[in-house]
Formats: sequence, structure tokens, C-alpha cells
Amino acid sequence: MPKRHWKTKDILLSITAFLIISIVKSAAVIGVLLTAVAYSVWLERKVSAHIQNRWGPTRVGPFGLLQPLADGVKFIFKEDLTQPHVYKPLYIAAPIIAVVFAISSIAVIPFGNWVNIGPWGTYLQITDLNIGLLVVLGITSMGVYGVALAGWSSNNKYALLGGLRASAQMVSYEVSLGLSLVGVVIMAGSLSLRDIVDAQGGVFWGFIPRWNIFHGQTLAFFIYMISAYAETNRTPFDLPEAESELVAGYHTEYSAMKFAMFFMAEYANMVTVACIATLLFLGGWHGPIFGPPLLQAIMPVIWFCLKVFFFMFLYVWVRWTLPRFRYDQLMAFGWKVLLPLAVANVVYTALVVAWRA
Amino acid sequence: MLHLILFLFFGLICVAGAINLLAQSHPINSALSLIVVMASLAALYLLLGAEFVAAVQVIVYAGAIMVLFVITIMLLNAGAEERTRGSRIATLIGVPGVVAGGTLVAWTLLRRPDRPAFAIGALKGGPSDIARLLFHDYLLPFEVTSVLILIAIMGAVVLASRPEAVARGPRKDGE
Amino acid sequence: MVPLSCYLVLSGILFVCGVLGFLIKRNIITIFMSIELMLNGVNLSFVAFAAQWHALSGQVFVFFVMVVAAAEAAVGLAIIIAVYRTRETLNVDRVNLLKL
Amino acid sequence: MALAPPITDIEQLKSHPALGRLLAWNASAVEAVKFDRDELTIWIAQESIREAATALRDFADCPFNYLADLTAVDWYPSEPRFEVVYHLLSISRKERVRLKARLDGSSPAIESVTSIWPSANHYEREVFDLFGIRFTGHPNLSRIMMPDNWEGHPLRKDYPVEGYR
Amino acid sequence: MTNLPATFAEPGQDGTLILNMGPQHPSTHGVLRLVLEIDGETIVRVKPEIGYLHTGIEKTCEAKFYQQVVPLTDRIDYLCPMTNNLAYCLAVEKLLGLEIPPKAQWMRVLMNELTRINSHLVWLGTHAMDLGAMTVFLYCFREREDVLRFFEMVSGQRMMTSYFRIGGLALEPPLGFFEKVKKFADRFPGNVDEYEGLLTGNPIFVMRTKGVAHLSADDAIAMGACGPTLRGSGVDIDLRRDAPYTGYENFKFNVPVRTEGDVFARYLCRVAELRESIGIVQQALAGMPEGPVKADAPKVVLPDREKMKTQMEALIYHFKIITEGFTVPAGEVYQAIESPRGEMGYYIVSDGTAKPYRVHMRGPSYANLQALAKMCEGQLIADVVAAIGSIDVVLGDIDR
Repeated sequence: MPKRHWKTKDILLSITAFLIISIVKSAAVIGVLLTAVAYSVWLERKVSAHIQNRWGPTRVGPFGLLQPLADGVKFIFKEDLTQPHVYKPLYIAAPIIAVVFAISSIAVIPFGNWVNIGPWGTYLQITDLNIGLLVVLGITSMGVYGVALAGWSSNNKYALLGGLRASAQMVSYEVSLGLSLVGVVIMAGSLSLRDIVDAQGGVFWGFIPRWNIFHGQTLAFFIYMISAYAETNRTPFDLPEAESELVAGYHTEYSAMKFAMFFMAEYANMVTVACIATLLFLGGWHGPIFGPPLLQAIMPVIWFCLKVFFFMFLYVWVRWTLPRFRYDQLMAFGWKVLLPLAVANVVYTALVVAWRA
Repeated sequence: MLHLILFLFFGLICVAGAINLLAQSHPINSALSLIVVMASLAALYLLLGAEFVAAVQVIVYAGAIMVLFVITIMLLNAGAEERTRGSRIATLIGVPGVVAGGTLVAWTLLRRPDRPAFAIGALKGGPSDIARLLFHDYLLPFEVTSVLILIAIMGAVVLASRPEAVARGPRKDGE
Repeated sequence: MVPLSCYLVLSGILFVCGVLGFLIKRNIITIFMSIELMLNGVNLSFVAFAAQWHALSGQVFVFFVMVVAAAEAAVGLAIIIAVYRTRETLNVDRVNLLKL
Repeated sequence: MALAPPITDIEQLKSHPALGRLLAWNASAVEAVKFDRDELTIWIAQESIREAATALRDFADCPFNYLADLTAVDWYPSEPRFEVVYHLLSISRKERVRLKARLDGSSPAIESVTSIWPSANHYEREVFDLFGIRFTGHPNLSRIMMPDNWEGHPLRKDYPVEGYR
Repeated sequence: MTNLPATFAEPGQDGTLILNMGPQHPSTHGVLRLVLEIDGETIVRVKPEIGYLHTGIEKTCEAKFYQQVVPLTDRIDYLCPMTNNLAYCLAVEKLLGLEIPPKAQWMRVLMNELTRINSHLVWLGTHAMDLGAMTVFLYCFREREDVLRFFEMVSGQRMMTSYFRIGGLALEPPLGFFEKVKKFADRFPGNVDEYEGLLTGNPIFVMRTKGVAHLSADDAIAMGACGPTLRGSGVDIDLRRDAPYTGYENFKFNVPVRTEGDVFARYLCRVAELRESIGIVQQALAGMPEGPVKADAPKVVLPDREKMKTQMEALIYHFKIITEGFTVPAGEVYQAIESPRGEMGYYIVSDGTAKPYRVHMRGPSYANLQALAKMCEGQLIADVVAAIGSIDVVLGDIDR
């Protein structure tokens, strides 16, 4: 939003307009996000099936496209079991915490540039903060409570071990995750996601896009992806819910909608990670623009979505290819490999930027 | 106006969280109310224009330090607090004393309020300004704290790791 | 428009709550959390003063406090774990002897 | 097609390493011997089973270091009622031998061989569970297959097949 | 006493936690229950609790005619029915002194090796799935499906085959069977390459398995481990080679042995065995002799259907075998064969009647399970899962 000077007489009007636009944007983004979450489950099932010589969901709708709907209905109507020995307030709060923090980080993620719809114009983003990246990090760092409290309040040893593993793992990998982003921040000179994307416009030698991944941050990209996989508890880092050891880890005791909330949180986190990776390393909505004006207008969003889809696909691909780490190996990898590499990347980027300046 | 509403809102949450911390007997509830306090403090920092501090408050305090507390509580499987007779003097003299002192300070402050009304975002606490201060004017303290935290990490590792002899103590033999 | 004193009073309330927790709680972890609460109260007044005098140094101080708090939490919790291992209690009244 | 008749003469079988070793060690403990269908069976006096087992395991030429199987047979109603059967294998020489010890039916007990072959642990528990034969010196002689509160020992021939009524 | 699995401490002793793994747990392969005593995530002690599947097959055998026991043997180790059939049939044939014709022997070898492939595929899939690599599981089951189809072709059953009978086979293999097996045998090494591509070279898989759940050769022998578990610890023993049965002396194959004694070594042994087995299948197909598949022993072997309808004698024998069984000379045998999991032994005591006096099955998993406790001490919880996978337990085999 461009800067406005608030005056007392039109303050009410502008607040109303601001509220309406914000609510519409929020509703649209949340709607899209939840649909994306539902369909990433479908995508996961379909891709994994094809990796494994299976068909995946085919019964509900064409290509099983209505499967997420059926799953949702199933989750709602399933009996919601609450074991007698759980610590009830936290047991109920944990999935809510998980899903709320997973979804709310989408608020600062930009999907595209400024658009004009009739007389109104807006950024394709719920809100643009100049510390957007930090907000995302802060919100995702709060997500660990959902997992940890679920494990603790279930009053189950498997769940407790899962919760402990999850919290230790997420706190550890957050360090290298945060450090891997510092290089990008140094290059862009801003913490605003919009500025970071804007800094990646243009091309080298006419054909290589000036995305950060091609612009000295390749190492950071891989560190980010690995840490992000660990942060979202996905294979090969899915130890908190390693079904072969801990049955289902922190959500062993959950059923019905509460279980579905953890599921939603996991996939929403994946979407967030994919969005951040796209924005920070793959140039966000930048990409070749062509075609008729209407197409040109929505082209950036399409590019953004394609890149996010690529990351979601990568997630699924990795999950169904790799085995799982062991817990000590995971910790050693995070602290002894990723962290030094991330620090080295920060130092290197800082030196290069200082030398160029 | 908006500022006042938001201040009251988050301030009340803050106070409620702090009092809940005292009232709860189970440490995990106390920890969660402390997280609430910290999150609403972050909101207050935003009101004061210190947005970077607010973000760091959430990431470091709520996201890392309190996770440590929660992990410790989970790890030690701490149950509800048992009520024991603590130091009588602390309770009998300390509590009224502290409350009285606090009231006195509050009364002093509110009696003659200076009214430097500042609006939302009046002060730029952006990352670049903070960075300039931190890496220019306060470089030495910054480096000293980095050494401090390194030492703290090493100390924590040494303290928390158990000697091998304890873990594999001798036991009766035979199945 | 909120005057500085309101922030200071809020900060004071938090600090007092922390002190009270320190005095009346018997669980060592909760006592430790009370200390964090006091630090948070102080941080608030730092930020409020920084806003009042338009000086960012106050905010920088908050960072230092946070770093110290983080270091303190790490060491303190490690000590608590070590104590719990030998005493098997978290009640400070049962940890009042230097020897076992 | 026709089966060769079993050889029960100790003198004819002396060339077999296990029997040779046992005779050299303590000939009086060898109660009987049978070579039937290419398999050698040696009956050992039940009180010396542990020493015999040790002697076979520590036999330098052909160490019977692998306890392939341990089970029992119930010859109810004849006495001695039980036979505990040990199948030994020499990993290096690929020789097999079967040791047997006869036990009385009244309160069957025999020395445990867990200290010689630790693998006997579960086998002896199983025999105890299903036949009720006690193994003295076993570190944890408890039921393994049946529930802990089960009555009777199912593989005994006098166990009612349809359960206690 | 050093080799014994040490005691189980009282719960909470030394600040340890008792974790009940099983009997319903995703990776205990059936109803195995392991009581783990853990310190953090480190295993202090493992105590297997078994018996949840105990159905008393040994007792049931005593009430059946000799030929009626064959279907029971399928149900012991339900992943390798044919090897169980074979061990039992060999034992009874040894008691009877019965020679079986060469074609039946070669068919037995062929089916036996297919069974080994079947069992190893299930092992490989579940082992990989325990370590988080689920795709391998489905790949393995794709090939296992082919093997099960072969079982169905010869016996009409996919799992409980009962194809080997006392005195030979139940039926001639159907037309086109050998061609189909040949096609499979030609394709299969490529599939093994595929599995290995996903696992052997995968750094995470190697990290999870190398040096994990180590078992020295001495410990392995002392704890009675057998089969690939023993060979993975460097003990070179394979009954197919060392005590050849049913014509294995006519086949050339290597016995893979690894000396490392860890999960990875056992994995490599079994994968190498997959390749050796398919080699044996190829040899069996190439040299399959002609002739009958049943021994010429009318008192023991059921007559062909055709003869039964045309010859009076055959009808009488059929009637007698079915109604009163056949008597077996008194005596006892212990017949061991190399099942996919190790030494599968049948100890049968005959008292000269038509029913076995005592049948004891020496299950390889039962023996390997004892080694599990030894392997797991000092490892992490995740390693227990890898160790269970590496010894390839089948609970039907343990509990019987």
C-alpha cells in the first residue's frame, strides 16, 4: 500500500476501506491456502503412487480429484477420541496452536506485484512488513509448541519421545535455516520479502535469470531446503513421527479433526517453506512475460505458483525416495555440517558484498 | 485512540499472563502463560515502533528460550508443584513489601504523568538502524556477548551431559 | 496516545509479578521463569524509554538483555537438569543442602 | 528303500568324533548310543549332562559350539518318562550329534546348559513351559509361550487336549 | 555368563524409562513385543516377550496323520511355506527311507529358491520401510507378486501352498510354467539392481545400517543365530552346501559371507543371496529332468487321480492312506534345511504308528530373536528397528 497521511476526517473511511480490502485479501489467501493444503495431500498421494507403480486415489471424482473433500468429510465425521489420561486443555490446544501458526505465516507472503482492480489497487499480499522475513521465522518458530505440547499432553511415551525429538530438532535446524537466509538478506539489503524479490529482477548475459540461486546463493539454497525439510518434519527428517519407531510420534493419540489439524499444519508449513524458497531463491514471481494483456497481468502469479508447485513436488519426490535419518545422525548433521556451512556462506556473501561496494 | 485501545488490550493480556504464571501450579501452564506474556510484549514493542525488537522477541524469547523451558519440563516430567513451607520471612515480609513498593512506584509515575504522546510507528526501529548501532557504536559489547553465549553453551553442554559411569551403572546379572 | 508512564507502570507490574513468583513459587523451573518475567518487564521499560527519547540505544540494550537471558536459560536449565538427576526433585526447599 | 538297521554297539561307533571324545572324557556317563538313519544319538546320564556338554564344546578337534536345538519328548506312561534332546552342531567340521538325557516323571529337573550355550536360554524356557521340566541354574526360568498364569504343560502326553474342564 | 542378555531392571531404576514396543507396533513385524529399557533414546536392555501367536502346532501334529501335518507346516513361517514343507517332507522321507524321483527333487530346489526370493523380498521391503524408505517396499512386492503367482500356478494357493508332499510333489507343474519362471528369472537381476540403487548406495541408508547392531562371530554362534544373521557375522555355513539335501549338490552357487556383523552386512548377504537364488533357479530350469514327480511307493504316496479311477489297487491304497494313514518305522530324525532365515529343523519321533509321536520345529527366527537382545544393547531406539529388520523375524516361526 502506498503511504497515506492519516487525517481525522477521512480516517474512518480509510479504515473501513483498509479493513474491507484486508478482509477480502485474507479470506482469498486463506481460501487458496487451505485448498492448496488439501490438494497437496492429493498431490502427495498421486505422485507417490506413480513413483511406486500404483494408481493412487481414483474413485472420488476424475483422477480422484475430489478425494481431499472426501477425506475432509471423513475427518469431520470420525469419532473424536480423547483418552482419559491426557492433559485435556493442552491436548485440545496443541493441534489448534499448530494449525494457527502454520497458516498465519502466509500473511506476509507476497504472491505478485501491484494490481489494479477498477479504482482500487493493492499488492497481492495480505500485508507488507519491512521485517516480513523475520515475521515468518518468528511465526514458524512458534509452531514447535503445537508439536511439543501434543507430545507432552498425550501422556504417552511414544508421543512424549516424538514431542521431545520434534522440539529439539526444530530448534536446532532453525539456527541453520535462519543463517542460510542471511546471505540473501545481505544481498538484498532488506528484510522485506517484496524488496528481496525485487532485487532479483533481470537476467545475466541475457538468459540466466538473476535469481539468488544463480547469484552466489546456491549453497544457501540447499542449506535452506535441507533445514526446511527438517523444520517441517518431512522425510528424511520425519523422526518426530517416525512410524517405525514411535508409532506416530506426537500425534499417536490424536484422531478425527484434531489429527487432521496436524496434517493441515504440516502441509501448510510445506506451502510456506515452498513460498519462502520461491521468494528468496527462485526470484518469486519473476519470469518471462508474454501474451495478451490479461495473461500478462496474471503471468507473475502463474510463475509464482509454478515455482511453489515445483517445491511441493520436490518434497513429495524426496519423501518417497529417501530413508529416514537416525536421531543422533540428524542432530550431528544439523550442528556439524549445516551450521558451519551456513556460517561460511554468510561470511562469504558478506565479503563479496563488501568487496563490491 | 487506537494506540490506547491496543495498549490496554495487550497490556491486560500481559498482566493476566503474569498473574496466571503465579497462579498456576503446574510448570507447563506457567511456561505457556509466560509465552503469552512475551507474545503480547512483542505486540507492545510494535506499538512503540520497535519492530525489529518485536520480531527478535518472538524468535528468541518465545521461539527459543521458552522452548528450552518446555523441553526441560517435558524431559524432567515435572509434575504439579508441591506446596512446602518455604522461607516464612520471604513470604511474610517480601510479598507485602514488593506489592507496597510496586504500588508506590506506580503511584509516583501516574501522579504526574508526562504526556509525550507518541503515535504508532513514530520511531523507526528498523533493522538497518539497529544494525548501524549494533555493529558501530556497540561493537565491543556485541562481541563480548557473543563470547558470553559461547561460554554459556559450553557450560550447558558440560553440565547437562551425564558421566558415562552413571549411565551404565553396575547391575545385578542374570536374566 | 499513551503516556510513557503507562508503559513504565506495566513494566513495573510485570517486574513485581516476577519478584512475587520468585518469592512464593517453590518449583525451581517456575522460579526461573519468574526471573525471565522480570527481565521482560525491564525490557519493556527500555523500549519505552527508547521511544520516549528517540534514541535507539535503548532497543540495542534489549538485545543484550536477551542474549544474557538466553545464556542464563541455557546454563540455568542445565543446572536444573543436573540437580534433578542427583536430588530427583524440583522443589527448592528440598535442595537446600549443599550435600546429598 | 530299505532302512539299514540301527547300530547300537559302542565299539563300532568309536570313530565318530563326538562319541570318541565323550568316551575319552568319561565312559561311564555314556549310557547308550544309537546310529540310525545317519544320525548319532548318545544317551548321557542326566546328572553329568552339563559336564558332557562342556566337554563337547571345548573339544579342540571338533568343537560342538553350536546348539542347534533343545527340546524334550514325553514317553508317558513309561519311566523314565522324559527325554531331553540336544542337537549339537560343529560349525567348523559340520558334524552333528544328538545328546539325550532321561528324566523321571515325578519331578523332572536337569541342569541348565545356558552357561555353555547361551542360546539354550529360550529353548529351556520353552521346554519348561510346555513340558514342565525344570532346568536348575537357568537365569530366568519362566513361561515363554503360554501366559504366566497358565495351568499345566500342554505338550505332556497326559495334558487334556481339550483343556481343563 | 557374559553372553547372557543381562537383567531387566525394575522400571525407573537408574532413571530409565520402560518402553513397550509391541505387540501392536508398526515395525515389530507381527505380534512381537519388545520391552525396552531406555535411557533417553539409548537402549539399556531389550527383553523380547513372545507367545502371542502360540497356537500349539507341535501338539496339533501329534493328533494328525503324517500327511495331514504338511498343511500345518505352511502356517509356521508363513513367508516361506515351501521350505517348511520341504523340511517336514524330507524328515518323514528320511524316517521312511524313501527315495524321490529326480524331477521332484529339481522342482523342489526350484520352488525352494523361489520361496527364498519371495521371503527375502518381503524382508527387503519391510526392512527398508522400517528405515523410512517406503518405495522399496512396493517395488519388492511387485516382484513378490510374480513369485506368488508361480506358487498359485503349481499349487492353487498363493501363500499356504502345501505343494511338497511326502514322496514328491502334489501335482505336475502346469503347462507354460517353466517359460514364465524363465522370463521372471531373466528379468529379476535388473530388479535387484533397482533395489540396490535405492538402498546400497544411499548415504542415509548406509548411515542407518553400517556399524549398527553389531554381532561378533563368537556372539552369533553363542546366541544360536543362524542363516544370514550368522553369515553376516562372518561364519561361513550354509546347509545347502554343507549338508546338501534334495539334490542341492548338483547346483553351483556361492554362499555370501560378510565379516562386519552389522545390519549392513546382513543386508548385503541377503541381497547377494537373492542373486544367487535366481542363479540356482536358472540352473534348475536349464537342467530340469523328465520323469514322474512322485515316488513309486503306493503305500505312502497317493495315487494319481486317473489310476484311482481305473485300477482297483490304487483305489484301495487311496482309501487306506486317507482313512488310516501310513505307518512309519519307529525312530527319530532331525532334518535341517537352509530356510531363508536360517536353519529350519524338524525333529520327528515316530513310534511306528500312522501319527507322529512328537514333532518339534526348530525355527530360525526363534534362534535369531535371542541374538536381537545382544545386538541392541547400547544402541538407539531407531537401531532396534533396524536390528529387528536385519534378523528378519517371522512371528509365526517363533511362536508356532
